[in-house]
Parts: sequence; structure tokens; C-alpha cells
Amino acid sequence: MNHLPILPVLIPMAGAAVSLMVERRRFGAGVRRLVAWLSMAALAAVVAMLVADAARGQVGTYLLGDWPARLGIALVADRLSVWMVAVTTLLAAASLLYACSGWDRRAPHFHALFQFQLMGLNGAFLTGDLFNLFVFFEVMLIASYGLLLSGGRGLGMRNGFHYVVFNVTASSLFLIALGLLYGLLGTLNMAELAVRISQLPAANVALVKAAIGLLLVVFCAKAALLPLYLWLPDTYARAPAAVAALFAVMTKVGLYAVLRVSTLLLGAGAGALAGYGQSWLLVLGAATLIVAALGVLGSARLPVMIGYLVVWSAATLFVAFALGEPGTVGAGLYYLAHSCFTTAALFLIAGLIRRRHGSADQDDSLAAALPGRTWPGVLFLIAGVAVAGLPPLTGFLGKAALLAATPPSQVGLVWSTVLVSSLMVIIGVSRAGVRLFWQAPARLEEAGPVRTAPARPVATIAATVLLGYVVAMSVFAQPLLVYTDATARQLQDTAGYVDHLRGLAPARRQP
Amino acid sequence: MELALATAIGVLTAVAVYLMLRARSFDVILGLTFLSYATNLLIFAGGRPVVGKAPIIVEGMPADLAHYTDPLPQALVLTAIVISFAMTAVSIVLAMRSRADNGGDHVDAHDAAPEEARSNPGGGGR
Amino acid sequence: MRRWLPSPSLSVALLVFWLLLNHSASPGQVLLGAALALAIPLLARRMDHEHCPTGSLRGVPRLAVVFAWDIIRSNLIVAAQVLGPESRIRPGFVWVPLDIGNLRGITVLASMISLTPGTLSVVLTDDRRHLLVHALHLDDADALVRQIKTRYETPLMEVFP
Amino acid sequence: MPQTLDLLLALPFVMAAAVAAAHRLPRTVIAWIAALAPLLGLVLLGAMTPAILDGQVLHSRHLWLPRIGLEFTLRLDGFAWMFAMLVLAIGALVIMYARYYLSRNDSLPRLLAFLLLFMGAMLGVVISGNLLLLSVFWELTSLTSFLLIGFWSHRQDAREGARMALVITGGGGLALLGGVLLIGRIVGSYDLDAVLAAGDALRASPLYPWALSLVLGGIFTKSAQFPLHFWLPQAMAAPTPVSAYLHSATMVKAGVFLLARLHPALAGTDLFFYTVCTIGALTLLVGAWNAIFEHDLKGLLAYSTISHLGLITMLFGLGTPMAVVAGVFHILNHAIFKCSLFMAAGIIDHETGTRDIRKLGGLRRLMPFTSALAIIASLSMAGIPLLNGFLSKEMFFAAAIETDAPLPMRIFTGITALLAGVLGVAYSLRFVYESFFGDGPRGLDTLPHEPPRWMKIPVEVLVVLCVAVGIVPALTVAPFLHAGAGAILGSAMPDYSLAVWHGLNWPLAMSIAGILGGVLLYFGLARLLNLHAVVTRAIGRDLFTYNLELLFVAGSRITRALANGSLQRTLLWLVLSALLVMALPLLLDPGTALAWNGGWRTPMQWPGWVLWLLMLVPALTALRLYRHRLLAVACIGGTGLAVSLSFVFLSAPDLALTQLMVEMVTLVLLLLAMNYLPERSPRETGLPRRLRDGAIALVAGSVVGALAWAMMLRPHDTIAVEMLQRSLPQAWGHNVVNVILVDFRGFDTFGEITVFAIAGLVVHALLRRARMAPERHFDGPPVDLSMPANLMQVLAPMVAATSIYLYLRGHNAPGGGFIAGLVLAVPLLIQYVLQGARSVESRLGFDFIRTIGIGVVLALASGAASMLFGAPFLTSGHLQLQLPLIGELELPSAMAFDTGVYLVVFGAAMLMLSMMGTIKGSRTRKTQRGVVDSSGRSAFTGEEPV
Amino acid sequence: MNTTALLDMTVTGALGVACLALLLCLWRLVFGPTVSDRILALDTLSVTAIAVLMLWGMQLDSTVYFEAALVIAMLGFGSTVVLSKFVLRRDIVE
Amino acid sequence: MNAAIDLVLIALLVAGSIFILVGALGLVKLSDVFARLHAPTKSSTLGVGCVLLASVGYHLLQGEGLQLRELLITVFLFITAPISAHLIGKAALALLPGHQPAPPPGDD
Ligand code: NA
Ligand code: NA
Repeated sequence: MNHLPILPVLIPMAGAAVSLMVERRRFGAGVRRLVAWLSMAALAAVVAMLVADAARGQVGTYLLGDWPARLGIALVADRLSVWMVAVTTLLAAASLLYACSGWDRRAPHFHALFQFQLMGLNGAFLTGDLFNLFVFFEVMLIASYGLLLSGGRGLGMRNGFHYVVFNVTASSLFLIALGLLYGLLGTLNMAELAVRISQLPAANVALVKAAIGLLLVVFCAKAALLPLYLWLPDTYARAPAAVAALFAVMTKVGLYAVLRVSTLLLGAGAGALAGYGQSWLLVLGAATLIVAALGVLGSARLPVMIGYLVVWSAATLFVAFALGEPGTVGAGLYYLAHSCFTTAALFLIAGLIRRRHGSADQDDSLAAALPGRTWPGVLFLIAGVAVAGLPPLTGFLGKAALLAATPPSQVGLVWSTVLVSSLMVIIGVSRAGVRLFWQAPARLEEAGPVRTAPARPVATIAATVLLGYVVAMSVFAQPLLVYTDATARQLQDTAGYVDHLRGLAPARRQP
Repeated sequence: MELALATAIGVLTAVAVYLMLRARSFDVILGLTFLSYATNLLIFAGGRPVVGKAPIIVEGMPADLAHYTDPLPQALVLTAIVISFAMTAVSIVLAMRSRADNGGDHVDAHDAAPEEARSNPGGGGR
Repeated sequence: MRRWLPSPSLSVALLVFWLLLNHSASPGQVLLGAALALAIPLLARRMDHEHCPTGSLRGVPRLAVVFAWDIIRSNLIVAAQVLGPESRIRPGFVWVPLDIGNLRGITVLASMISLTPGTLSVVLTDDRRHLLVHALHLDDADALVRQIKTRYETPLMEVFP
Repeated sequence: MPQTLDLLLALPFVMAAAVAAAHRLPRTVIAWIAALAPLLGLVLLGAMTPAILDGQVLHSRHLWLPRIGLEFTLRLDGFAWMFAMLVLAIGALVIMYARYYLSRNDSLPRLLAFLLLFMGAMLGVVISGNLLLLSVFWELTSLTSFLLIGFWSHRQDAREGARMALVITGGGGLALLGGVLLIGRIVGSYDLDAVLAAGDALRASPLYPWALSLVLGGIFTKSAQFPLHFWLPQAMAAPTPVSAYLHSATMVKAGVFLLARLHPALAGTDLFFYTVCTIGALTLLVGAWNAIFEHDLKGLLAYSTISHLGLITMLFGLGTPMAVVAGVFHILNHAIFKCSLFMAAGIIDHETGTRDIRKLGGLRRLMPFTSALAIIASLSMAGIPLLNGFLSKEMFFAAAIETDAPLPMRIFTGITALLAGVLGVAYSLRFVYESFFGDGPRGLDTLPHEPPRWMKIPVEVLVVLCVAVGIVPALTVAPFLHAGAGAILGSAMPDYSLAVWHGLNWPLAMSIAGILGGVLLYFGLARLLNLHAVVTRAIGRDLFTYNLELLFVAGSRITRALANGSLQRTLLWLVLSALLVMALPLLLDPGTALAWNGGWRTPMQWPGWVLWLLMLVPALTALRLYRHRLLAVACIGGTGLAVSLSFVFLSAPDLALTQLMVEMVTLVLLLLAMNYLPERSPRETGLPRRLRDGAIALVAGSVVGALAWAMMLRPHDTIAVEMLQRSLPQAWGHNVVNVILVDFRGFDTFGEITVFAIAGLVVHALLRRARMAPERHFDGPPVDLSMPANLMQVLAPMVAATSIYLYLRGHNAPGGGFIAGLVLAVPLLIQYVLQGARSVESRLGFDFIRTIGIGVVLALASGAASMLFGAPFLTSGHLQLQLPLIGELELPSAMAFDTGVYLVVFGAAMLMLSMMGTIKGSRTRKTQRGVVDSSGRSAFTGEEPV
Repeated sequence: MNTTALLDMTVTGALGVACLALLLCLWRLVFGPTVSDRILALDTLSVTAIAVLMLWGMQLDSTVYFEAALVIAMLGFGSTVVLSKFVLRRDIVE
Repeated sequence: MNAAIDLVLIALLVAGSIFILVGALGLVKLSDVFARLHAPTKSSTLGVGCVLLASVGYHLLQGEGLQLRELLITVFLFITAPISAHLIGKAALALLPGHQPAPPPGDD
């Protein structure tokens, strides 16, 4: 029995439970951190094994409760899922490192919530059941509420309320979609759904379209596609740096779901539903690119700007996934990891700067520099280069791969929006960098001495680690793209997925 | 019966949507509560409404949809109820905190009522 | 004994309750019920608001009969009052002075007053010396007070000294 | 050889790191470390020279990202070799110069590290053998130049210049990327050899115009061509070594380098000819004209550079082999004289403290040696014979009039060339005359004198080169030119002679006319108008700045207009999007989507309609009364009850139980929260808005209702039948819903209790230290509820027993851990209400968080237990025990899981309720709105009457 | 007339009466006029609902409704307690 | 025998429905808040008690065994009804200060 696919869910859950048990005062912060890091290490080890398996083309599956996939819930660790889990784990390690520079002691239940969040993310990526996906979405979301709000105050609460209400509404829509899908198709297992959709009677097509359209709306809402991105910049901007960094992967869950649904349920074999909604996603993705780039230009505060960068990179991914070619999807998946790491790094750098500035209100507005800015400046430069898609880092490579693979019919739309918005982002990011690190500290002199705190080394290391990922991803772009290309091809092989899952026999029960 | 259930879902949805678009946090939460009713009924309807055939196996009776209702939507709704309750709880607490910290319960704070504007924002919490 | 079995009557009631609930008197259920009947009062005792001693239970059967009869009788009266023209009823409040000091006793008394239609106990003063009763049809306040005190309060004082 | 190429490219980057690492060492040492890069590089290049001069093309190939055709291919041919020489040699000189130029206050290591990074990027551009790789280095030059221009970041002009340069050249880089990708599409490869060989295919492709425009976009921005030339003067805010290096010798040449590089592939069409020639010519004239009126020494040189870049561009546009040779030659010459001029200007600035031509004058008396050097270089710039500038300008004249273009174009190019000569002489004259001759200097603090010896050496070297090339070109520059131009032209290499004297011909005539015209123009202008008083405005720059600001303003306006942080708007969009996707398929195909199918399938018994009313009437009442929150909450209670009853009615007892419990707890939470919220919602202004929302709500209701209805009319084909069949024999449970919850889909429940647990934690975290003032409070002591509390003491044990009962029976009858957990919480909750929080908590010291933890661990452990037996997580087992006395006892392992659920639910529910019930009052603030006046309360809303 | 049939008819009739009672309670819930009336209506609704459930159980010969009735009996009063306490003191847990 | 039980059950059911109806009617019909309180809290409780008793008998009659546990619901109802009534009465009194009677006569 190979238990690997479920461990990325169970390990953080156990970590969370143990974290709760050691929350009492007599256990120090050290014990809590030890628990968190042990869990993280175990998770990393498991993920490494999963990656090794997936890279060999092996699809890890797990029949929970030993029921056949159609009856119970099956986990599927295919290339895509493993890629997402791996990205999450890497990101989480850096984010946890940053949090260990102090935030974890200020936010109640931080470690438990953090582990729960990982559990939700990993579960969402691994599950092969649509309702189970919903459940893990909720685990992830509610943990994110906790991480976002724990230790917070003031306007953050109102913002948190927005975030929660928006997500609860989206989740309700998710449920409506699931209810309709089950009512029409009689199953929730994704492979079974794919089969039943491919044999859909004509009378049900419109209804299933409505349900799947709703599903896509929900995912797009989580992934911040126009016009549903409005919640993101403020929310992310208000999050503590470590949390915002982890949130970088949250929009990607929505994207993951879009990709999964559109390849599995709306793939070439889906009959009347083949390719449903793809053109809309493409156009909206392109529009989001521009709007988000305008947001980057128009933000007066660094974290808000980074929030728009998140939206912008998500929009790039929408374009990549909506194009649907193996080349673009492969490039998109590479870009997805890049986007997680760079935006997360930027959030951490914003945190470093905030700490440097010390004062509470103007902390992260795009102005004022302070002495000793070299290292954050260097980090910001690298992250800015990466995020804006300047060579030689991942942003450039991913984007070049995407543009190179764009099918001729869409070149006009895609290239123009991607390149123009890139230029806008370069302008915005360079302005931010100039103002943050070069601008003469005129206002500071007026304001008198500002209480500053030196950046904690651990926090700086965390940001550096993330940029280390980015550099490594640039150097090893080829093997990574080979992996993501293979992922894209695997995704196109819907029949393979379906047959594999349906043919899977329980260990001890009758199939 | 289908019509009754469908109209009930529709009316609850409409009430929910109207309330959700209100400007006060509490009203929005009420809207979410109604939305969760509507949602739950809709999922439940996916199993097709049947009277008096609870899915509790009686030995000797054939286990099919002629004798029992579809149990799966029920399990799904159960999960959904619980999750939506958890979310409601969090939003309620947030509404309280937001009101205490920001001096108003308007969700967007465009037009806090005069008496709310008077109270000192920024205090409260912690 | 008191330490491990704080309230024998509660334990017995729980055991009966359990067996009724499970609709079974198999040894397993009896054992389980007994375990619960021992465990739950131990927990419940920690929640006790105030200890109320129980006295002689001799008067209970008689009281129960009187009470049951009162319920049925007054229900019929109330039904008539409700269905009849409203002008005929004159609702009103009356303070019932209490002699019983045991809180449990007062509670049971108030409950009995409430359960018998036509009367409703609304307020207990802080000093627990007066109970405000609302009557659906208040002819003779003194008679009502007297009736309550003799039919219910006196027997109850025996049960809850 | 491949390794040599790699090493050549790696050197600057490595040394940049070394310089950064060695930043504490003395400045001279650092300068030497930095200089090692170009010096060693020159040695390496020298080692490769024989092969290059032999006509070989050296390659070094590494894989980087072959997936997209991006390979790390380095390619050194004659042209690249020539350019690399230029980059390295001048780089070495600039480093030496910078050592003495930079003041003590500035960080030399930083400047040198940036310079070396730039040098590496520039080398990369030059020796890339793959167009994608080239665009990588291309953008790197933009980036490093950004850092270099902004070196004096405390100066606003430096910051703005840097940003402007980055925006324009970076944007051009994106265009170039697009062009390169298009070329790759046409050719099928980015390999330079392949691209250069595929010129015909390229030019024939329908994508050619696009590819060409995009590539030219990159080239023109980089080489500061009109109309985006203005960034270059703005970039003069950089330290002078930077200007000398980047803005005369190297980076701006990257554009023309690429133009030359791709010449074989792209040139040869009318489009190319007209575009490039015209742009080049315009740039030439605009730059030269502006140079005349510039007062800043470096600004003048910058405009002159623009003009010369235009000249070179025009040459490559002309496209004849001769023109190409001339272009390559002028690249070299311009680099040499312009670099020395910049350095001289830097020395002047260094010594006098100003670069304003109006303050200078007569410097030849104060610093004769430097003046002499600068004058020679200026004469070269003006194209005076015996200097290198003359040679290439002569070739330019020849090329300009010897094209095969139609006559009007030839006239245009000829006149442009002549004007170029005139204007070039004029601004050179201004530079020389107003700096070194005449009166002055005016208003300086210190008396200028010759700079340190070492600062002059680089200028001397360059000026000597000017003269040497000008006099004996064949002995000096010929091999470079031959190698460089030969690599571009290949077999089309024309015969040309590098001689000072070619006899009397048109070019010579033009030269003479140019010189005379230039002298006349300058003195004419100087007489006609006071040159010092001319105020120049760079319209392009202003326009750009204005537009950029406009972009920022537009960005922030649009963003604020879209994302104004309003929840109402966010939700509105979400709802509208959802409605759209749900309604559209129905509207597009209403016939099949909403087919009637013969009416309702199942007739409804009349109690159903009663429930229907019971459900909807309170809902609509709540809608009517929602502003009176208490009443709305009471109405919700009615709807909730009706929903639960409907679940019972429709064969879902478990659901009904859960709904009831959750209702109850929700009610309590809402009421607890209402203490801290305003008691009612204010009246809404704005009827249109309410009407709009009402309409949306109606549509939403209809759409969702219609979908639900249509769904129910379809045949039902579900996998749940198998669950019904397998529930009892394989999962040992009669209650299939519970079996699904703890077995078939136990993983969902797993997530669900996690959600519940987290909700408890979140509530705890949010309220743990929160101090809040209630909206209003009542005076006096708490109300005495000892009577109900006393009754509760009787009731609570029974409720607890019921909870255990529901938990134990769950697998076979309605119930289960979740319901039981909430049932257990209820009596406790009621005790809280009746007795007060302090009273309960003093008696019941319970750590709910730990309960949650234990519950989670239990659920986890019970699920994982099966893993010990080699079965997957959550596989249920079944234990049938024959116990004495008790008899047969069935213990499905799912029970243990359910226990975890029980604990988590109880713990989390209690955690939430107790946290909300025990909020501490704010210390700093009394209640928000004061004390409730009991006598003024409304019986209708429970609160203050309005 | 067969008493069993009569019994079944009575059950149906009683169900009708109970449903009518539900609607009457609903009337009070909707039209109040006072808060206490609404709380009272809610309480009466839940009590009546128990009767409806039992009658239903009789009509369908099923006992699965027992648990629901039990829970309503326990909780209907819980709602009443908290609502009344809110009206009394605003702060339901003092 | 069965017929006798039937008749008893019918009687119980009739009585139960009457009490339930009276309770509900009282709730709607009476004009005084406190008067309204009387009807449902007690009549309905008794009515439901009757129905529960009938239900026990009915299931016994159907051969489903003696389901005494339904009596437990009655027990619950009889314990909780006074609490409910008491609290609603208190609330009504608090909201309608005009109805407040004079304070109790002084201690004597
Ligand atoms: Na709910
Ligand atoms: Na309720």
C-alpha cells in the first residue's frame, strides 16, 4: 500500500493538532516552532518522493476508505497535482521561516492555522472529487481567514469581513453548481463526471453548461479574474507579510481548478461541452492583464501594488490556460510557480521595508527611503526583474515560452496585451523601486526621527530563499519546462486519467 | 412537489441576494444565512424529493431508489450546513470586531451614520 | 457516598431515561446506562447553581393527582374562555407571597402554576418572597392565592424543605 | 575556443561580484580588480584574433532552455569581435577614468560593479549566437544602465533619467522580444546562423512587416532614434564615465549593432529602406539641430550622439555594401572621439564644477593640455580631415548619394547628408569655441587646472587613436573594419579604400561645403541671436513625462473607479457574473433547457404546502423587517424550523437534526453579536438602488429556481444506489447518510470538522484579547434567572444522555457525532445564558482548544489505524464482540472517527459560544451609545422606538 | 365503520388541525405585533411541530421522526430562552 | 380489544388536536399580550402530550412494539414549557412597562 498521496494532507493536519496541544504557556515558542518545522520537513520529504514518482510519469492514486473511486473519494497525484503541492510546500517553507522571525508569536494559533492552511491547499490539489475539492477549498479559506485576521485590528477587520463574505458567497455558488451537477449527472467523482459529460443527452446540455459555467465563475472569483478580482489587492495588502506570501498560492488554487475542470470536463472528448467558456476566459484574461497593470501603475502603496501584480500574473495564467495548447499550458504551469515565488518574495520584502520604517501609518506607501537599504534593495531589484518579466529570470522565460507557444490565431490579442501590460508593469515597478530605495527622504526629515527596527536576519533570509527558488528556476528552466510540458500532455489525455481512475481496484473490497 | 421546492429555492435565493446587497454587515450576514438555506435545498433537490423513504436500511427491503431516497445529497448538505455555519460564525465575529474597531457597521464605510462618526475609531480591539 | 453519588434520584432518573430512550433493557444497555447515571451527575454537580435538599417524597403521589386533575380541568376552562367572547375574561396580575424557601421548591411551584392553564408565574422577587402570577381570568385574587398556597405550596414544602 | 568564449563572457560578471565583495579595499585596488575584467578579456579576444581574421566564426553552445529555442549559444564572428574589442578596450579606459573621476563620497565599488555588470550584458549582446539570448542580454543592458544612470539616486534628474531610459529601452526590449519571437516563428529557430541564412524566407513571410517593425522598435529605442531620442540627453544625469561608456561608445550602439547584425536577414526591402533611412535621417537632423542650442556640455554631446546614431542608422538603412562598411566604420570612429569628448567634458566638470557652456570659456589658458585633446576630438566629430571622423563621414556622403533609390529619395538623403555636415561642424564649433576660447570662465569658486595625470591618460589614448586612424587608417583600423564589415556583408564585401585622399569628388565637395556651411551657420547664429539666451525645451521629453504621469493618474483613477474597496460592488459583480453564466445557457436554448416534461412529476401532499408557506412567509417577512434586526432573526428562526421540517418531510431526518442544531447555535451567535452591533439598520436612501437590487434579486431567484426545477425533472441516474446496497453489508451501518459521512465520504467529514475546528480557533483568535463596548447596556445587576436555571439542572443531565444516545446510534439511526456534539453543547450554552458566564466557567474549567486538538488527533488516528493493516486511510473495520453478560456488541471502527467528530464539534462550538459570551468591556470606552432606558423601549422591536 | 380506518382518518384530521395551528402561529410570527408575540409564536411553532412530526410518523408508520421531535423539544425552548434573555438584557451571557 | 384501543387513541387524538387548536386560536385571537401567553404554552403542551400518547399507542398497535421513549418528549415539554412561558412573560413585562403591577406589598 503506497500511502504517499494522502500524506501531504495528513502531515499538516497532525502538525496542526499537535500545535494546538502545545499552545499552552509552559511550552515555549521554540516547541511550537519545532513542531511546525518537523511537520514541514516531513511534508517536504513526502513531496520530494511524490515529485520523483510523478516525474517518472507515475500517477499516484489513493482510494480513501478502500472504496472504488466512484463511491468514495479518490486522491490523484498526477503531475499537475504534484507540481502544485511542490510549489505550495516550497512557498510555505519560506513563509514559515519569515513568520518565525516574530509574527508567529503575535498571532494566536498561527502555527495551527498555518498547518491547516497547508492541509487545505494540498487536499484541494490532490483530490479527485469535486465535492471534496469544495471541502478543501473551505478548509483552506477558513484557515486563511484566521491567518489573515489573527493578531490584526482596525480596518483590517472590515477588509477581512469583505474577504470572508465574498468567499462565503462564492462558496455558496460553488455548492449550487455542485448540487446541479450531481442532480444532473449523478456523481461527483471527476473521472465519472467526465464520462457522463461525454455521454450527455442533448436535453441536459444547457443545464450542465449553466452548472459548469457557475463552477468556472467561482474558480475565477478565487483566482481574481475580471470582474471578480476587486477583493484581492486590499485583502492581500492588509495581510501580514508571511501570510500574504503564503496567499500567493491561493489564487492559484482557483487557477488549478479552472485548469483541471477545463481539461477533464471540457476537454476534447466532452462532446457538446468541449472547450466551453475557453474563449471567454481568454478574453477576460487578456482584459484583466491590462486592468491589473493599470492597478500596478495606480497603486500608492507597495502591498497594494504587489496585490495587483498577483492579479496580473494570475491573468497571464488565465491566458495561458485558456489557450489550451500543451505548449501554453506547460509554459503557464512554469509561470505559475514563478508567480507564486516572486509575488511572495515581494510581499516579504515589503514586510522588511515596513519593519525598517517602523511607523504604523505611512509604512508602506511608495515613498521614503532609509539608510541601510542595500540588501532589501537588491532583493527588490531581483524580485522586480523577475516579476516584471525582464530577463534573465523566470518571468521572462515563462512569458517567452508562453508567447512562443501562442497559436497563430491568437497571437494578436495575446502578444499585444501581454507585452503592453508588461511594459506598464515595468513602469510601475520601477517607479516603486525608485521611490522606495532612491527617493531622498525629504518627508522623513519633516517628520522627525522615525522609530526603525533592523530587519531580522531570519526574515531577510526568507525573502532570499524565495528569490533563490526564482534563480534556480531560471537556471533549471529546461528540466522544469520539460516537466510542465509533460504535465500539459498528461492533462490532455483525459481518457488516460478516467480509465486509470475507473480501473483502480480497491485493495480488499470488490471493485 | 418539484415546483414547490423550486419556488422555495427561488424565493429564498431572491431574499438572500437582496439582503446580501445591503450596506450593513448584519444584513449581509442574514442574506448569507438565507443563501445557505437556498443552497442546501438545491443540493438536496438534486436527490429528487421523496416523502417517507428515509435512507435508513431496513433489513429485507431491497436497497434501491424505489424504497429509499438518495442518501448522497443528504450527506453533502450536512457537510454544507456545517461549513456554512462555521463561515457564518466567523463573519459574525468579524462584523463585531469591525464595528468595534472602525466605529461603524457599514460594510464599505462610505456613509457612517453621524453617531457612528462621533465615536472614536481605532480604539476597541486589543 | 455523596462524593460518588451526589444525587441518587437523578441517577435513577437518568438510568430510566436511558433505558426508555434506547427502548431496550438488555444487560449491555443497563450497564451503559448505569455508567452514565453515575458519570453525568458527577459532571452536573459541578454546574449546580445552588444546592437544594430533598425531603420526604410521601406527598408526591397525591400532589401529582391533584396537579393532573387541575391541568385537565383548567385546560377545559381555558379552552372555553379562549373560544368564547373575549369580553368575558378579565386578565390580571397578582402577587403570591411565598413561604417556601427552597429554590427547587419555588421552581416547581412556579412551574406548576404555569402549567395549569389560566395562571402564569412571571416574576420572582429577588428576595424570593413573592411570586408575580398572571391570571387569564382574575375573579378573586385572594381565592387564587389561597388555592395556590394550599393545593401546591404546602405539599411542596414537605418535598423541598 | 568555446571555453574561451564562455570565459570572456563570464569575466565581467565574476569581477563584478569580486568588486562587490571587496568593497572595503582601497579604491585603486578595487579599480584594478575591476579593470582585470576588460584587460583579461582583451587578452582572451587577442587569443582568438587570428582565427577571426582568418574568417572563422567561433561558437560555444550550451543548453539553457531548448524547449523554447533559447540556447546559450555564443558566437564570435568578425563583427562581434570588433564590437567586443570596442566594449572591452573602452571599458578598461573608462574604469581607469572613473577611479579618479568619482569623488570620495560616492561608492566606487558600486559604480564599478554596475559598470562591469553592464559590460557583461553588452558583451552578451555582442556575442550572442541566439536571438532570444540576445534579447536577454539586451534587456540586461537596459537594466544595468538604469542602475548606472540612477547612480546618484539622491538627485531627482538622475532618478527621472534612469526611469525614462528604462521605460523606453525596456519597452523597446519587449518589442524586440516580440520581433525575435516572430522571426523564430518564421525561421523555425532563433539561432543566429540559421536566421542570417534565412533572409529570403524572412522577407517573403507575411509576418515580415510585423517582425521588422517590432525589431526596429527595439533598435530605435535603444539607439535613441527620433522620436524617442529624448531619453538620452536625460540620461546625462549619470556620472560622466557612465555617459562616456554607455551613451557614446557602447549601449546606444547596441541598437545599431543589432541593425547591422540582422542586416543580412532583414534588409533589402523597400519597407526596410524607407523606414530606416527616414528615421535615421530625421534623427540625424533633429539631434544635430538640438545640439547647437544646448548649453550643457554633456547635453550637447548627447544630442550630437543622437545625431551620429541617426547617421549610422541611415547608413544601414541605405543598405548598399558601401553604406554598411561606412556604418561599421563610423561606429568605431564615433565611439573613439565621442568617448574622449565625454571624458574631457567630465574633466571640465570635475575641475570647474559646471558643465554649463554659458559659464565656461577660455579654458585653453587654464588647462591647455586637456583643451588640446578636446579640440582635436571635436574636430574629429566635425569631420575635419586627418582625423578619423572625416574618413567615415566622407564614406557617408558617398553612400548617401550613391543609392539606387528613386530620385526624390536620393535628393533627400543627399541633402540630409549635407545638412549633417553643416550642423555637425556648427555644434562642434560651439563646443570648442565657447569652452576653450573667448572670455571666462565666469563665476567659478575655484580656479580650474589640469586634472590628475591618470585621469587624462584615457583621453590621451583615445585622441591618439583619432589621429592615428585619421592619418593612417590602413595601418590601424583596417583589420577591424574588414573583419567587422566582412562578417555582415560576407561575399558582398565591396572594394573600398581607406585613404585620406580620394581625389576630387562629390563627397569631398560636400565635406568642404559642410565645413564652410557649419562655420557660417554657427557664427551667423551667434550674431543673429544670443545663443546663451536660447531656452530649449525637449518637447518629446515633456510629452513623454506628461504622458507617463497621465498613465499613472489614469492607472490610479481607473483602479479606484473599478476597485473602490466596496464589498457591495464586489458582491454585485459576483452575483451578476453568476447570473449571467446560469441564465445564458437557459436563454439560448429555452426549449430543451426548461422543457415542461408533462408537469410536476410528484404530486405533493397538502402538508407540504403548509411547510412551503411556513418556509417562505417568514423569509419574506424577514425581508420586510430586516432593518429591525431582532425581528428578522426571529423570522429566520421560523424559516429554519420550516426547512428542518421539510427535511423530515422529505425523508432526511439526519439533515433535519443538523439543521435544527445549527439553527439554534446560529441564533445564539447572532444574538450575542447583536449586543455589539447597532440594533437596527438605518433607513436606506436611494430608491433606484433598492429597485436595482430588487430586480437583481428577482432575476436571481427566478434563474436559480428555474434551474432547480429543470434539474428535478430530469431522470436521476446516480451512483448512490450502490451506496444503498453496500452500506449495510460492507460498512455495517443502517443509516446510509451516516455511513456516507463516516465511511464512503469520510474524507469530506474530515475536512468538515477541520473547518469547524478552525472556525473555533479563528473566533478565539479574534476575540481573545478583544475589548469591546456593547452598543448599549442595561443599568443595574443582571436579571435573576435562578428559577429557570434550577430547572435546567434537572434537564441538563437528560440532554447530555440524549447526546450520548444520538452519538452511539448514529450509524444506524438519525444522529451521529456531529449532531451529538452540538446537542451536548446546548445545555451548557443555556446554562451560560441563565447563570452567567462567570458562574459557569468558575465551575467548569474546560480547555476547549485542547478538546479540539484531541478530537482532531482522534479522528486522524482512527482513520490512520487502517494503514497499519495495509488498507488505505479511513478504511473501516468492524469488530463483533461476544461479551459475557452484555452479549453481542458491534463496534464499527467508524465509531472512533465519529468520536473525534464529537469532540471537535463540541469543543469548537463551546469555544465560539464562550468566547462570544465573555467579551471583556472596553477599558477606554463606555458603551457606544449609552444605556438603555427601560421605560422607552418599544414592544414592537424590543428596542428604542424610532 | 372500521375503527382502524377511523383512526387513520383521525390521524389525518389531527394532522390537518396541527397544520392549521402552524399557520395560525405563523400569522402571529408575521404580524406580531410585539416582540414577545413573535417569540411566543416561534415557541408555539416548535411545540406544534412536534405534534406534526408524531402525526406524520403515525401516518407513515415510521418512527424515524422521533429524534427530530426530541431535538425540537429540547431546542425550541432554547431559542425562546436566548431570545427572551436578549429582550430582557441585550447581553444574553452576562 | 384493538377496537377499544383504537377508540382510546381516537379520543386522545381528538383531544390533542382540540387543545392544539385552542392554543393556536388563543394565540391569534386574544388581544392582550399576557392573555395570549396563556393559550399556547399550556394548551399546546397538553395537546402535544395527548398526541404523543396516541402515538405510543398507535405504534404499539402497528406491532412496532411499545415505544415508550416518545413519552420522554412529553417529559421534556413539561419541564421546558414553564421556563419558556416564564421568560417570555418576563420579556413582555419588560417591554410593556405599562402592564407592570404595583410592587409586592411590603414584607409582613
Ligand atoms: Na446555516
Ligand atoms: Na431557530
